Amino acid sequence: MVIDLEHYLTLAAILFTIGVFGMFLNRKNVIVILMSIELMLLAVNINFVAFSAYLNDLTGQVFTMFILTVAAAEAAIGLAILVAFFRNKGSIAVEDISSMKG
Amino acid sequence: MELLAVFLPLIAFLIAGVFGGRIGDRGCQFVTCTAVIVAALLAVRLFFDVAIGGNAYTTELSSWIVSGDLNISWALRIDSLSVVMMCVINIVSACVHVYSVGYMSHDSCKGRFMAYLSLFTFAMLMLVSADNLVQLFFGWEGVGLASYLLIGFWNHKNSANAAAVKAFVVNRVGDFGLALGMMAIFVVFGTLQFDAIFEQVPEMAGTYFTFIGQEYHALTLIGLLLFVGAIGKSAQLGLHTWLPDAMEGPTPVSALIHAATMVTAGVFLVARMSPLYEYAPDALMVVTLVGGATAFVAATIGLTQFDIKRVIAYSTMSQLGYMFFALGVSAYPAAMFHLMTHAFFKALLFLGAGSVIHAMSDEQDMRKMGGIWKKIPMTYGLMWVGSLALAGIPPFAGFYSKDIVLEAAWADQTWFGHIAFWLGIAAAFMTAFYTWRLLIMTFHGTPRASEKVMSHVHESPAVMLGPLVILATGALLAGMVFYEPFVGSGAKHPEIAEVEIVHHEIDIEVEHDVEGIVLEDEKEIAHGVGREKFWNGAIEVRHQNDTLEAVHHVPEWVKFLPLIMGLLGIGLAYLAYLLRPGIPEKIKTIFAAPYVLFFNKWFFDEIYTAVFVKTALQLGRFFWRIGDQNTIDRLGPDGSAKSVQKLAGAFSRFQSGYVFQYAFVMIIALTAIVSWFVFKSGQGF
Amino acid sequence: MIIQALAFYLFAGILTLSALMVITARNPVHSVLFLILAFFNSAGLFILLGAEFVGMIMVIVYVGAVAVLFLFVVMMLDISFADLRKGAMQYVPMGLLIGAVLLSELVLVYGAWSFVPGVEQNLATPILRFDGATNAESLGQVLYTDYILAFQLAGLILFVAMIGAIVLTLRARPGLRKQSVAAQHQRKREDVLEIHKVTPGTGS
Amino acid sequence: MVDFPLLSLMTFLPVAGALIILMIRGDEEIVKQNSKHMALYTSLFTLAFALFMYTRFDGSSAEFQFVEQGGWLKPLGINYHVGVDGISVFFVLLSAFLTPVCILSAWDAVKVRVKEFMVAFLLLESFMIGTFIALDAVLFYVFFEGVLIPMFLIIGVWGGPRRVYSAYKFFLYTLLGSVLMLVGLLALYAHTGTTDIPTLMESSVAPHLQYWLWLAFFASFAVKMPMWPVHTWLPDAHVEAPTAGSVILAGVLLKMGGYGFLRFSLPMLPEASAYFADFVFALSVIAIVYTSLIALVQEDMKKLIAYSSVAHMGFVTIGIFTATTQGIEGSIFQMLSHGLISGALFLCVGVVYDRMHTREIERYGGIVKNMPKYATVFMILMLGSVGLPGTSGFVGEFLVLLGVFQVNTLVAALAATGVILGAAYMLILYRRVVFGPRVNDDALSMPDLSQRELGLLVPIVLLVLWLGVFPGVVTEKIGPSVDKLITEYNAKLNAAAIVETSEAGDVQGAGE
Amino acid sequence: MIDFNLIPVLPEIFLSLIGMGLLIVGASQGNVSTRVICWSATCGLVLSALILLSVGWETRSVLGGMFVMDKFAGFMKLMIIIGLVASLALSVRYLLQEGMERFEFPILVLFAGIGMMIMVSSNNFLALYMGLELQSLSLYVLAAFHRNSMRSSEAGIKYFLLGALSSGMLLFGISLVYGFTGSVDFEVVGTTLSDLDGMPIGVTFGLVFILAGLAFKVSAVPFHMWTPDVYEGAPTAVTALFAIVPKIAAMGLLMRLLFEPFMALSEQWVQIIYFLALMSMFLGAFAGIAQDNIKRLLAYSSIGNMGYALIGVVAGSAVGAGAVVLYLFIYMIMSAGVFAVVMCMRRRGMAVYKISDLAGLSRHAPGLAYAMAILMFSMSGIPPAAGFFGKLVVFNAAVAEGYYILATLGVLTSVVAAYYYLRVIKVMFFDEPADVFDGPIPFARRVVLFICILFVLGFVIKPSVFIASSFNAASVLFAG
Repeated sequence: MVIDLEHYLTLAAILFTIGVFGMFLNRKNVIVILMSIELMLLAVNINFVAFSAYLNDLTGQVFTMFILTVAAAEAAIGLAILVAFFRNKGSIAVEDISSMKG
Repeated sequence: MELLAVFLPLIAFLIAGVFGGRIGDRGCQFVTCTAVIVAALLAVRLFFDVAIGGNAYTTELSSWIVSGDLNISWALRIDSLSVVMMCVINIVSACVHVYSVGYMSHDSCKGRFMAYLSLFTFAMLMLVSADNLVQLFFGWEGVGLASYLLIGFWNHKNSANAAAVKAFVVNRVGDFGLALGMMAIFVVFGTLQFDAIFEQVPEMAGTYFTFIGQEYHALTLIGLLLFVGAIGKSAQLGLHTWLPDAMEGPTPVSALIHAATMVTAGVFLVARMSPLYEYAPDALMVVTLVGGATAFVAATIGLTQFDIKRVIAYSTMSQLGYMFFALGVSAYPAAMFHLMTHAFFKALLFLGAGSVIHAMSDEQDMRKMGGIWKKIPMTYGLMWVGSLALAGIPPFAGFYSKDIVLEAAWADQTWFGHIAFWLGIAAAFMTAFYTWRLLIMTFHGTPRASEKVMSHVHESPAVMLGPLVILATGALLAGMVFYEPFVGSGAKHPEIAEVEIVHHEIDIEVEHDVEGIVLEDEKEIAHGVGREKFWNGAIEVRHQNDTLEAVHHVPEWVKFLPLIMGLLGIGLAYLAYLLRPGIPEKIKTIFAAPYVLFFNKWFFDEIYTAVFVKTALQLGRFFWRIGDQNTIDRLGPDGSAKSVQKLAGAFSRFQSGYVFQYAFVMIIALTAIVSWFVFKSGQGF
Repeated sequence: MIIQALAFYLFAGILTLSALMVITARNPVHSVLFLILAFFNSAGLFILLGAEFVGMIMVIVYVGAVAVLFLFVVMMLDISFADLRKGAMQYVPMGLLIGAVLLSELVLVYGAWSFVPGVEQNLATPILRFDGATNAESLGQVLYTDYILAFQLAGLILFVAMIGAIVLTLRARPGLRKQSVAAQHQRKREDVLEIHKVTPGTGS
Repeated sequence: MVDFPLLSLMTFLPVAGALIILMIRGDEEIVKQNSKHMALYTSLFTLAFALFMYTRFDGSSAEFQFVEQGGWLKPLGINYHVGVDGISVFFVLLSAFLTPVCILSAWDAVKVRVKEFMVAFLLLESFMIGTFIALDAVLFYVFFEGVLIPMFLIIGVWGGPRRVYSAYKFFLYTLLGSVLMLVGLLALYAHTGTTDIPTLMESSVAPHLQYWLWLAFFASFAVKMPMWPVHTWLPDAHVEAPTAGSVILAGVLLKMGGYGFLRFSLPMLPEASAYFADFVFALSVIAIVYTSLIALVQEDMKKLIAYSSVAHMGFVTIGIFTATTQGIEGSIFQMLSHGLISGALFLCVGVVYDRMHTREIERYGGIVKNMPKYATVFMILMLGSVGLPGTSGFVGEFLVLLGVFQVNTLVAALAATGVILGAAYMLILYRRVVFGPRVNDDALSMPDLSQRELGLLVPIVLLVLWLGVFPGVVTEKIGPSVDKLITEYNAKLNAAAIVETSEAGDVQGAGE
Repeated sequence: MIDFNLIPVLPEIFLSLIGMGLLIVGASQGNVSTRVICWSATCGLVLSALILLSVGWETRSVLGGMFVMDKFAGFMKLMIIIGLVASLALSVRYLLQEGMERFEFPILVLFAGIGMMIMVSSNNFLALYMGLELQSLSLYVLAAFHRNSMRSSEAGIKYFLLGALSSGMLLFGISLVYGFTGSVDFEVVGTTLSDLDGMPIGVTFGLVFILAGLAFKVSAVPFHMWTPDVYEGAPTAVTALFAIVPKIAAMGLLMRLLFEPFMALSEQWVQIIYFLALMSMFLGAFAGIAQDNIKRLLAYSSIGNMGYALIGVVAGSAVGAGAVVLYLFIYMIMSAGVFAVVMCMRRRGMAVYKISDLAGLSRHAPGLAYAMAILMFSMSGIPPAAGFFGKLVVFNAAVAEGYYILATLGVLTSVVAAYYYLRVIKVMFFDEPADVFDGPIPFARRVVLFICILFVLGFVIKPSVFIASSFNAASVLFAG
């Protein structure tokens, strides 16, 4: 029983889809949406690493590293913005983030 | 000379129109009267030069419209036809100008009135002296304009304005035909210049022309279209409704424009185009029938009217009908002859009526007149002259011309010629009847006007009567004098020949005295002038159509019938209005239906109002409210603006402000695009 | 091989399940914890693929920093999640549909994944280049050479993140007493110390 | 001929004037006065240049004259290229003539934001002249559409109560048409590789493409003309625009559509023009009858004249698409004449509007008594509008009808009914306003034309009459250009017909 | 082996040094130094522009082929720097007025600028990603910069969340491309793909995901949803920045990506871009009509404008690319001008954003009103303003390639859009005056506005300069 590239890719696809589905499922808490995005990034990382492994190329792994770095920075900023919003509004419920529309 | 004869009135108009304020009413009157009188004298001079002397010529003035093959000039065509018309116009116009000085003496806008009259005269002269159809059209519309201005001269009166507009618009309907006719001529002949057209007519006799999807004989079509113009201008049946209304204008206007000159423009047009009509027998047939019908219908209406001017107006229309059927049977000279005599006696009648109206403090209803003949004997007498001429009693001018017209109709020996003849005979009877009805109701019987009015009744001043006298002279003599040159030919009309010769010399002498012109070769003119020579090619009659030639072979009764009918009519009028005043009422009750029909002018106005005017207004409103506002705007700009607004609102609502929804949109779009490519590549599997 | 396969399925299974739990957990704290679990499992998968360094980084950076940051924020913001589920099912059918479509399409594509022919020539940094070096060593060799630009940019990005976080959240509190090293160092004896000659016995 | 860039000078002189006006500072009254004067002088200078150009214009040549060429959008091969031929020279004159008239007419009528008004008008003049002299399609488009800007402001700022609606309608409607033209223009460019009008006139376009291009150009010009059923912006725009705006709108802007047909549709797309001629005829005839009927029932003087403009423009479109000498010359003449007459008619309306502040016909009546000069002027213009021979209105209409009669008698007949209706509504208008019972005291206390108003109207009236009696001055100069246009048009049509038959022959040959 | 030639990267390096240096200054001096730092940053940008002009724009790729410098990159960078200078110049006074004078602002702007410059110079998906993220992260922070304002932080959240999502999509796409070709280098990917006969659907998927990510950055419909809210919520200075600069970088990136590595996939991406362009034009035109807030209006306007720019991309020709560059250039300048006016909309110390607040502006501030009117006419593409020429070249490119329907729909939507531009003019000129705005207008804003107006009006006189340089710049993309 050989684990093919396709297995990893399918796993990544499932993770990506779960991330997408998370957006639909959860519309109360912004943080969970953030986590959904993290799941999508995870799927991307799995893709890259899997390709890297099966291509015998290091580029994918390097890419993944940078993605991790950026994701960390993103999380930091995202949460900072969230905190700033919470201080203004007292809530981070998704439905409360709708003062601007139209 | 011809330039002066034509343009003097224009100059007078400009002076009176532009500087009217500065030179005052007197000045205007002086300028215009002088100009027109001089023009009249010049016209007579021209008459002798051209018609009698036989020197037709054309004067080029300047080029007008040049576009591609189209080359139209301002030019004066001086031939017999135009000088005859010019004489008539200028003489009658001069009379009317002078008359107006008296008639309009109480009006506040005398200068303007005189200016308009001059303008009219100029336009009419342009019309008759035109060398091409466009210039003719210029004059044609110009007289329409002058007519419009003069009918609406008392512009504070609503009825006058309405009549003016009506006159113009109805005439426009005729012009519509005329314009189309001109265009058809241009397409067929490639020119609008008379000579060039006439030259080509024989070649084009077999041409067919497609008009609005139908193929027509080209010349017939052209003839008919031109005739539509003539119908409008000459108030023939169908487009006549403006003429009676035109009596809203001051009476001199009615005399000049709506009796003597402008309304005869149609006759002139057909005569002018005679070379073409000669090759369009079907068109002539229509002309005849319309003319005959007009003569009859107008006479029937004339029987029942009470407005003095309207009676004369209908009689004008009726007489125009005569002229047309004369034209229709190719007796163009006869038509022109009648035109000329009619101009004199009808102008006379109108001016006489004006004198009556003037005397009766602007009363026009004959039911409120009566019994005034002693107070205004001069007018009364002159009216008699006019009436006799109109009724066709010898030796008055009308007798000659009407007779020849009717004879020609008979002599044509076609079914429509006969119809026209019998209609004409009937009309002649009615004409005589209503003319005497008018005379009697106006002058005789017991006065029906109020005391106050009656006390004011007075004879008109000399300045008004003078022109009347001149016109009366014409009405008396014109028939006799001009019978020979106009319509006569080698073989003479036995009864008239004698009389004619007698008076001929008198007439020429009279004319000599007036103009002081010495003519050479007097004798030749007196004796030998055939109509061919007189017309000198200005009117063309094909030999096989020459009804005037055939006139000599008509039976005797045809010659006497008109006279008899006229006398009968006069007699009946006496009977009914003077001797047995109850008769009209009885007739009215017995022939209720025809009476109502006649009295209401055959309901033309009502029908037109219902069919055209109301429809046009309703359509206009419909197009405006329903078409423009409720359809085009509602579906077009306003509608799209509204739907854009709606769409904008929808788009705007779609932007709900919820971040998860934004994410959905992105994801769904992504999925959709991906699916699209899967689907597309699926095609390739 | 079997072990590898088993390991894969184990990691993959847990990963999937925990990912599902991340999005379905009622309590955000639980979500974060499941996220951490997912990260651990993916790290396992990475190691399985021979990318040890990335796997470790995953644990260190993601679990150690990011996830903890999440947890920290979730707790700090003190969210009441009593009614968090209300009305949440509204979009689920749509989500399921979209998810299903997307997944099936992705799987369809992945089903027969193949590299482009002659892919070997395209590889920028084939692992073969670093014959015998460990994964971390190989990465180290390229990171500061081939990928120097990206590396520097990563530095800038982190810098921006730092500035951003400070800008957005740091609040200057006026009443706060802070240590000022410079001031401490500048402090001279004469400035702070005044020596009074005390006359004993006067009592002042 | 003339070496210095006369046309550019004429085009940009007003812009320079506008810039100077913008710089005027100081006391409000002084600014008003100075900007008025500045605008007037600038426009008069432009007129002087235009007249100078006219005198130097060689009427016997069909070539473009006073040509200037220079680089502009070089990388796209689009150049600054201007010049006039017989077709455009009179439109330039008309624009240059009507602008000072408008500025004078606004002298006292415009009371607020005088400076801005003058600037807008000068810009408008510049764009108008530019439109007519442009010999590059893109340049043409720039001017053609640039006109919208000042006009939008003129209607919107100085207009009547519904000015906003009207300004929008005007702007968006015309813009909608023009942008389609832009696409067509670009397609033309894509297929011929040039936007140079003289070159385009000589190149030919594939027939199937011609149809689409024609429609694209049509969209723009038809709206601008305006043709039925895209005319509804015009009555609104006219009613709401200030007098000067109406004058220029009727006088010049509407002509841009007709000019466009002559410059683009006919020479560049001859087959499509021939193909769609019947369609144009149908629309024009509908326009003539339909709008004339509507004009009959109007209660607003300006609206009535606006609708009459639509009808008159119907003649123009008919004439153009007859592709006969008479038709086209008639159209050009009709445009010029209509420019003068309807412009002056709007001035006339403006005269009484300035006194009574209403355009409702009902509120007037019998004013001939107190305003005889006005009545006279109005009368002549009204007659010109009716197309009375002797006025310029007749020549145009007559030639157009003559042209179309050669092509399609039905159209001629139907169009000629417009002449009847035209007489009806204009006479009724005149009757109700100037004649009639003297009931409205305020109308009867209006003073007659002032010196300034007379100075405005009398030259136009004289021009109308002069052109009616001696139209040769115009037709002479436009003749060669029109002839060239028609010759080339027919040549192209014939060439296309030959190609078609030979192709058909080929197909048959192949079939055998 | 590795080309460490740093000369082409000098402008970026210089800017990052400036940024860090200014941060030190700011940290030591505190927020009082904001003004100085802003102007220093502006000067730094100007200097970097000079450096950029002097480094030579001939095509070369350095740093392991990750970074490419060519005429396209050079021109786009120049535009970016100009845009940054303009938006910084506009912002200085605004920061003071709104009480958010924090020295980090110019520094974040600088870093965002570096990110954008990297984007247009990237020759590798990794560099692309890093540049993009550098820019995005800076902008996330900037959007939420007014941290005491609920709207600003809401804008930040929305922008951030959706931006992160789009990054995820982009990355997923890149991973697919990498997985198929084995490379993240543009040139390698390009040659690999162009050698293929049939295009495997996996790469198409990759393309779709990447385009989705980038479409977000250029706010093309349906990835535009963040735009109106962020424009409205972000501090006006930031909105101005958003409107003026990032789109240039994103479009530059998009063009390089599509015309170089993905040229072989043009059949596929044309369909997508076609769709995006069409939708953007429509939504931009229609939704804008319903707006009351001028910033939201401008957001929709920018969506629509990006739609027009994308038409040039669809054309897929050198002319099209040149048209896009020119379009962006003109649009940038117009936006700068418009925001200069919008920033002047203050009453009694408070910024106002309603369109109706402009009522009667032509009476009490005619200069401002005229400037705005000119800009609005230009935006709606009425000649002779510069905006027309932008549209002209774009539609020309589309028509030249036979995209008649797209061009037609494009011009039609431009008519619809003209409606709301006209509304602004209508409010200013036709409506009765509202209260006056706080005067006087700061000098920097005046200068920016003046230059913009000069450009918008003067473009017609000498357009060839700009057209030639933008076409020249874009031509490199088609050199190979």
